Amino acid sequence: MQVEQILVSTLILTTPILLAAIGGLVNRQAGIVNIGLEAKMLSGAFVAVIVSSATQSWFIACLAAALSSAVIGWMFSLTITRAHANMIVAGLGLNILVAGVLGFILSWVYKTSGTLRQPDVVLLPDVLPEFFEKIPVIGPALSSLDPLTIFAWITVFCLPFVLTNTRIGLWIRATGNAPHVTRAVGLRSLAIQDASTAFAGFFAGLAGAHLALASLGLFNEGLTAGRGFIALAAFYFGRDRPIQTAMACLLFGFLDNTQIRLQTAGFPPKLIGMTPYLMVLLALIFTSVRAQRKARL
Amino acid sequence: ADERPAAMIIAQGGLGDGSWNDTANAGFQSGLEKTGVEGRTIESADVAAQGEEIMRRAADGGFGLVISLEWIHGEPMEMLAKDYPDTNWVIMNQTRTGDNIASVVFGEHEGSFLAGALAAQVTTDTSIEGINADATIGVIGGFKAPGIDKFIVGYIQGAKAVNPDIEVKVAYADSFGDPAKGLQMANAMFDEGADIVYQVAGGTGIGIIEAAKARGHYAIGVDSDQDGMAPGNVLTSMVKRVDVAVDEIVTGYAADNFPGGEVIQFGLAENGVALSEMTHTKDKVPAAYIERVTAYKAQIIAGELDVWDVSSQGYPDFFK
Amino acid sequence: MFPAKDTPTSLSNNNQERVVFPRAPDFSHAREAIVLSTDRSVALGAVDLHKSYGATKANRGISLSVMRGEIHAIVGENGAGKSTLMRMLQGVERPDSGHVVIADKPVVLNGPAEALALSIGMVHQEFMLAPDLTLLENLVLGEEPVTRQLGPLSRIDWAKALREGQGLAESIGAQIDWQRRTSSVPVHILQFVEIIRLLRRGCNVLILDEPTAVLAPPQVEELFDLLRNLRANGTTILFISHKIGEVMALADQVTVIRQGKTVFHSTIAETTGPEIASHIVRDAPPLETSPPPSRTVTGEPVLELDGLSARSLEKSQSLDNISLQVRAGEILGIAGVSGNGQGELAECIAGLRDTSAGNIILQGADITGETTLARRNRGLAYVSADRRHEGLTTAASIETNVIAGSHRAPPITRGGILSRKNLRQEASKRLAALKVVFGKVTDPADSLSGGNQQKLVFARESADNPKLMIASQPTRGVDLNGIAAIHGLLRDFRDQGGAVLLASEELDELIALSDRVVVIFEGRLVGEVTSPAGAMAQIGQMMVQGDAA
Amino acid sequence: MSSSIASRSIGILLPLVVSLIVSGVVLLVIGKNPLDVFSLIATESFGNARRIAATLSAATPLLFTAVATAVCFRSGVFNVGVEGAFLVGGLAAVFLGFTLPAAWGFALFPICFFAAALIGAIWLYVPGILLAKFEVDEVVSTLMLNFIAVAITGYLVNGPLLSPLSGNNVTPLIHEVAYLPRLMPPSTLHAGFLIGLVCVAAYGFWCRYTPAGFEGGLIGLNQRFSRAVGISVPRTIVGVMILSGVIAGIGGAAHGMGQMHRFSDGFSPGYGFTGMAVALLGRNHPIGIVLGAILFGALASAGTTIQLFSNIPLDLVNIIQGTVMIFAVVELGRISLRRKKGTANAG
Ligand SMILES: Nc1ncnc2c1ncn2[C@@H]1O[C@H](COP(=O)(O)OP(=O)(O)OP(=O)(O)O)[C@@H](O)[C@H]1O
Ligand SMILES: Nc1ncnc2c1ncn2[C@@H]1O[C@H](COP(=O)(O)OP(=O)(O)OP(=O)(O)O)[C@@H](O)[C@H]1O
Ligand SMILES: [Mg+2]
Ligand SMILES: [Mg+2]
Repeated sequence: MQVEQILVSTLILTTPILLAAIGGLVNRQAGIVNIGLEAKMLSGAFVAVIVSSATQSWFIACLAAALSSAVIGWMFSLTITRAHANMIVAGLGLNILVAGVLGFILSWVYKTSGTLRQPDVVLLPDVLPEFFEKIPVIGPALSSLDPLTIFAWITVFCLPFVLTNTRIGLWIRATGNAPHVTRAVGLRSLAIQDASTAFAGFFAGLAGAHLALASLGLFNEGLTAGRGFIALAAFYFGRDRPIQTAMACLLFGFLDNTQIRLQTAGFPPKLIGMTPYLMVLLALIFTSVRAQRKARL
Repeated sequence: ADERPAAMIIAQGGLGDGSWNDTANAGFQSGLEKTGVEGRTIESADVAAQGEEIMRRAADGGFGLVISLEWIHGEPMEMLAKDYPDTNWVIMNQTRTGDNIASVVFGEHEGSFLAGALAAQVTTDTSIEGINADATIGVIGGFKAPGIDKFIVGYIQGAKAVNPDIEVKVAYADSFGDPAKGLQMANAMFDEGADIVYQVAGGTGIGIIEAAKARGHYAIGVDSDQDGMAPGNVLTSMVKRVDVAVDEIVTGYAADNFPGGEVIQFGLAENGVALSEMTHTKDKVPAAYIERVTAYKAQIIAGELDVWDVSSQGYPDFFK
Repeated sequence: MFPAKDTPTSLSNNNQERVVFPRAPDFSHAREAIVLSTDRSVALGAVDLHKSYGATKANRGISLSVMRGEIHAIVGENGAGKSTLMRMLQGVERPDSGHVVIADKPVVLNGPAEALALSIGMVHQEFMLAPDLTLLENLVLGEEPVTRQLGPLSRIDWAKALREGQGLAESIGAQIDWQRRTSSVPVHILQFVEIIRLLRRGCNVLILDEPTAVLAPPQVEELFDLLRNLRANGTTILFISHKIGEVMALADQVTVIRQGKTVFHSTIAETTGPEIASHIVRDAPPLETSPPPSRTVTGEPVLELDGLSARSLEKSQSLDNISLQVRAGEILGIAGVSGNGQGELAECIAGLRDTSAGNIILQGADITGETTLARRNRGLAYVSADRRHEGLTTAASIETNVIAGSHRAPPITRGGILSRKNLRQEASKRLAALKVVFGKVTDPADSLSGGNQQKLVFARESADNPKLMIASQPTRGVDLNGIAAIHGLLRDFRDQGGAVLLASEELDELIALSDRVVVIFEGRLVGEVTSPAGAMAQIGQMMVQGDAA
Repeated sequence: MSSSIASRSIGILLPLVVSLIVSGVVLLVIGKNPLDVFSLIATESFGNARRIAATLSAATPLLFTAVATAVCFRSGVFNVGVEGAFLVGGLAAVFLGFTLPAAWGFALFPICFFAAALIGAIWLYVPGILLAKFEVDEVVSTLMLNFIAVAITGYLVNGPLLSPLSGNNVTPLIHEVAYLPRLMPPSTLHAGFLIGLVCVAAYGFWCRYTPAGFEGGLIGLNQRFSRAVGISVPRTIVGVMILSGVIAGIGGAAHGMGQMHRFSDGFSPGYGFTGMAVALLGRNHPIGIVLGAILFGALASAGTTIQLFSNIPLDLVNIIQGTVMIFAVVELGRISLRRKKGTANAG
């Protein structure tokens, strides 16, 4: 019974990280490290709540969240690719800017702060029919699957194919690897990078929509709670490869989920929260040292 | 009456935290409205370091009443009160000396004691829907901090008063604004046999209440009356009348009746903390339970029962 | 200017007229004019091209006709203008005057894409391949075969791509494992992939800029076989080389460029290696070619290499068991065709490259394991072959460039404090001593002309009374006056008892300066000439063939 | 020369102008007169001596974090870990400030500052050596270390170092003798500001008048050249990282001993990151850094106090600050190019 519940909540906690990480890894494959995922998740959550309430459709809400974040991502990309902004600082700046703009909108349009509750927010539905719940162990997890979770995992498993077997996939990898080569063969490497950042925005927007609409149905300015950075840690840990990154996300989601148990076992909550970052650091050291050993041989 | 405007400095976490800052602000606004005093709330990205400058600026800028919700502003305020004897100062959750300082102290531990006592009785009564036989209840804090542990320790003490063998699961979300995580943490506690979870986690608590609703178990609300957020699934709320406190202070200030130099207790006796009316759950819970809680309340007010206060006594042995 | 009717047609203009040269190309320096054969067509050509970079006249009247289906070699000294010509033929640069001819038609090219559209492709020395992709991915990048047209989302038809790759490789007799990751593949294979990529894109004229510079001899053989196969398939090839042996072995035609002009053209059958060589260096600047008639150098050995070896990294040549001595008061020249290891040798001695065996002894002390700094403190000076990236920091000020390396020594730094005043004084002194022409000492080094940049490097390297100077390609890209000045510097240094190890690809220079010349070939020393003055042919032979036979 | 001055001032002015336009539009949308608001911000920042003092007080931590950042950026090392070093340095100084006997008096200053500098140095030595020896991408390693610093200090201040009686996560106050003196009482502007200026000046001196600074600038421009003239690139990288850690640690100590007098949750609301923007905005130049720090200090202090006089929410300040950060780094061709290559290789 407990195992089942751990499965369910790990899956749900993983989804927003996973969605953001999918975008981030594609972006990084194209050569851009996206520190601004957090901002795009937040704006996605915001748009999702408003649109869901206005249209009574979770689907339109998710789409709107994704598209609006994609546009933000695209504009953000322009400052990097065209105006040569440093991507790290610009990303940090974007996080502050978007939080500011949303706060502003909350207080001036909705006369509230921090939390936005809208009437009749439609949540993400459970996709599979109820009888799935009867299946042992994975039943509850299956029956609580929402469309975005399914979409995220489908994407994860499609992504390796897309990256290796489609033209855009090849272009993205080539651009991240050697932009001058992409340019030399006549592709528009900057536009490809912009597209990848818009893609990252799209998925970060979905991540935000999931946070807002999976079960809460409201917007809160702390909703993302650093998940954009956890996603960053995940695709660094997964070395930009979709399946590995997804596994890292699952691991981080699981860690998040088992916090309670770890806390009862005496681990301080702060230190548990630090594990993803520590893991990335260690993984980074491990791979670099190994790469150097190899080079020395 | 004092014509000068009032200022209230918002604590870390900012407006929109769904608990402390927001409740205080509600009281502030209603006080302003009632009295016609002008007032401002001030937020800062760097409240901790800039508190003193902000408060001084308010005093310099002609504000007659300066309320700070930030705990860390206690020491600087004590200093400032001397520099600005004509300004009225208010600090929360601690006692500061000065003729023109009003200290407001809440009895969260007392109210939480009652919540714990109620929960401990309910959790084994399987006749109530959504309750299992395990003597297990839970509490989730936002951060691990003394201000939060004050609630938690009172809650545990209340639960143990009813049933010394009860298990109280304690966890911290490490965030006041992460409802998604609150939801999952509450679910995890439900999985482990708890059927009632007390939330002391601001915005994160929204998720805890959602979880109770979704799972058909119970949450206990905090700060404001949250019973209506999931009618029937919020067993009760430990209402803390920060709004009343702030409202009263503003009203008193406008009426030239500022409680300078006083420590204003907002404990059980003063109705500063209390369990909610239980509008949606009254009928589910046997009256005897509520009577027992009422009895505890009387004992506490009468001084016959001491509830441990982390913020003035430090941590007790039974809690780390 | 040309008469109107001969104005090069733009690409969109479908003008079919054959190019008629308005007047005989100016070959005043050439013995033979290029004869336009009427029965064969010109695949790629140039008519009286001029191109200047600022004051440098890189090309000043180059005419060329590469006939369809032939291998045509372009040879010439460093800086003769070969690469500039290639850039114009490929549309990367526009000529100041004159025009490019493609398939018998004069054309104006606005970029390499247009050249590619006209079936002209170029393989650069820097390969345009993404290292983390597979060879196959690189092959199709930018023009992917797809199963169904869905724009960027189209699925790439890898099977078809592989068939194409294999087919093309087979047609030219190459064996390529297309699934290998590019970074794990030897250079010559990468070169094949570059060529195949161009073929796949429909190129029937290939331009190769010093294709053998990065290759080891067996790989060169593989490349040549492949190029011959290409020719047999009707592909036209224009290639640049410094190695006359290669030209003789491979080409059908040869054109020599000197100082921006075509000075000689012939079919290979009608010429000889020595004749080509004579055209490359004829009319060489009046270098002071008076090495003290076989001076006997009696100075102490300053530098001794004892069995020095180094592994190859990336695209570098490995070094194999090199032993030599440089004495005080001697210039030892290292002759060798580019890519045979002289740069690597210089780097090993300077401490910029790891050695795998052997010892480096400077003034009796074994410095093999020492840092560059320690070596410099012992009196080593290093003039890098890569002036713009290693010899200088072009973005930094002139004074910074001329002081760097001595910045920790008094009088510039005393008691841990770096005195800007002393730095400036010292800098001015150094610059004045070598008569560097500059604006202000705070201007970036980029503002200097090439010759003055190199003088600046010498000003820095010779300032601390070094005992040994490693000079690698010291006059590359330097104008005639600059060359004369730098040669003067090296001689003065030698005459004052310094030891010089001079690596140069220019034989004239080596012969003019060196007391002795050793020849390096494929990372090994293959011979020594003690009185270089009359030994040009002998040295050249060893450079190209690795022995004096 | 004159063109470089011109381009420098454009570099500093552009982000400001853009952010003023952006926030101006926002203000117009909500029906406020931007000019009124901007002039209110200006008087709240610099209107009188007290406001100037408040601005400088808010600028103080930024001086340190910006210099700590510039030391590395100038040498081509993209260290984003100043935030973490600031935190651990601050906690170390504060810890000694309340545990050592108060009777030690003024001796506490050097001890606390030294400890903070040492801890900061060790903190950034780690990514420094990883970069120099193993080519571990410093952006990620230092970013991760920031989160780790937040977690560790957060844990300590809530557990072992928690003040026994408090309503919040705070350490006890440091001994009063260890308070840095205030410069313009009653303002909180404290001696840390002067230490910050000294750091900026020392940084300027280091750049121009020390061989190490000379070398740092060179490896920032051209590593191959530096190696060829005998400069050890790894040593220089580790050196600037340590220096950065020292400055950040001292900054944390100054903040702890001058401003907060304790360590608490929210000890740094992101000074390290704002410091990065300051360094980039000031183009790593000492004067630029001072001006940039004052600008961001003014935003932080005035952005808060304008709320007393006009109902402008704090979010406006975030909008201005975010825009300035994004546009401060526009057209930094060199670093962004380096990065692109770096990330391409990092995969
Ligand atoms: N972009 C440029 N800007 C300025 N001068 C240039 C440029 N490109 C070439 N030159 C100059 O034009 C002359 C001819 O250069 P080019 O590169 O064509 O010579 P090359 O024959 O290819 O020499 P190498 O054999 O060394 O490659 C040289 O003096 C060179 O310095
Ligand atoms: N992609 C390829 N397609 C066809 N032949 C290849 C390919 N890669 C390598 N070869 C051939 O295989 C030979 C060995 O190459 P390979 O890279 O496997 O050897 P290696 O032992 O790794 O060599 P090295 O020690 O130089 O790195 C090469 O000389 C080349 O002729
Ligand atoms: Mg129970
Ligand atoms: Mg060339």
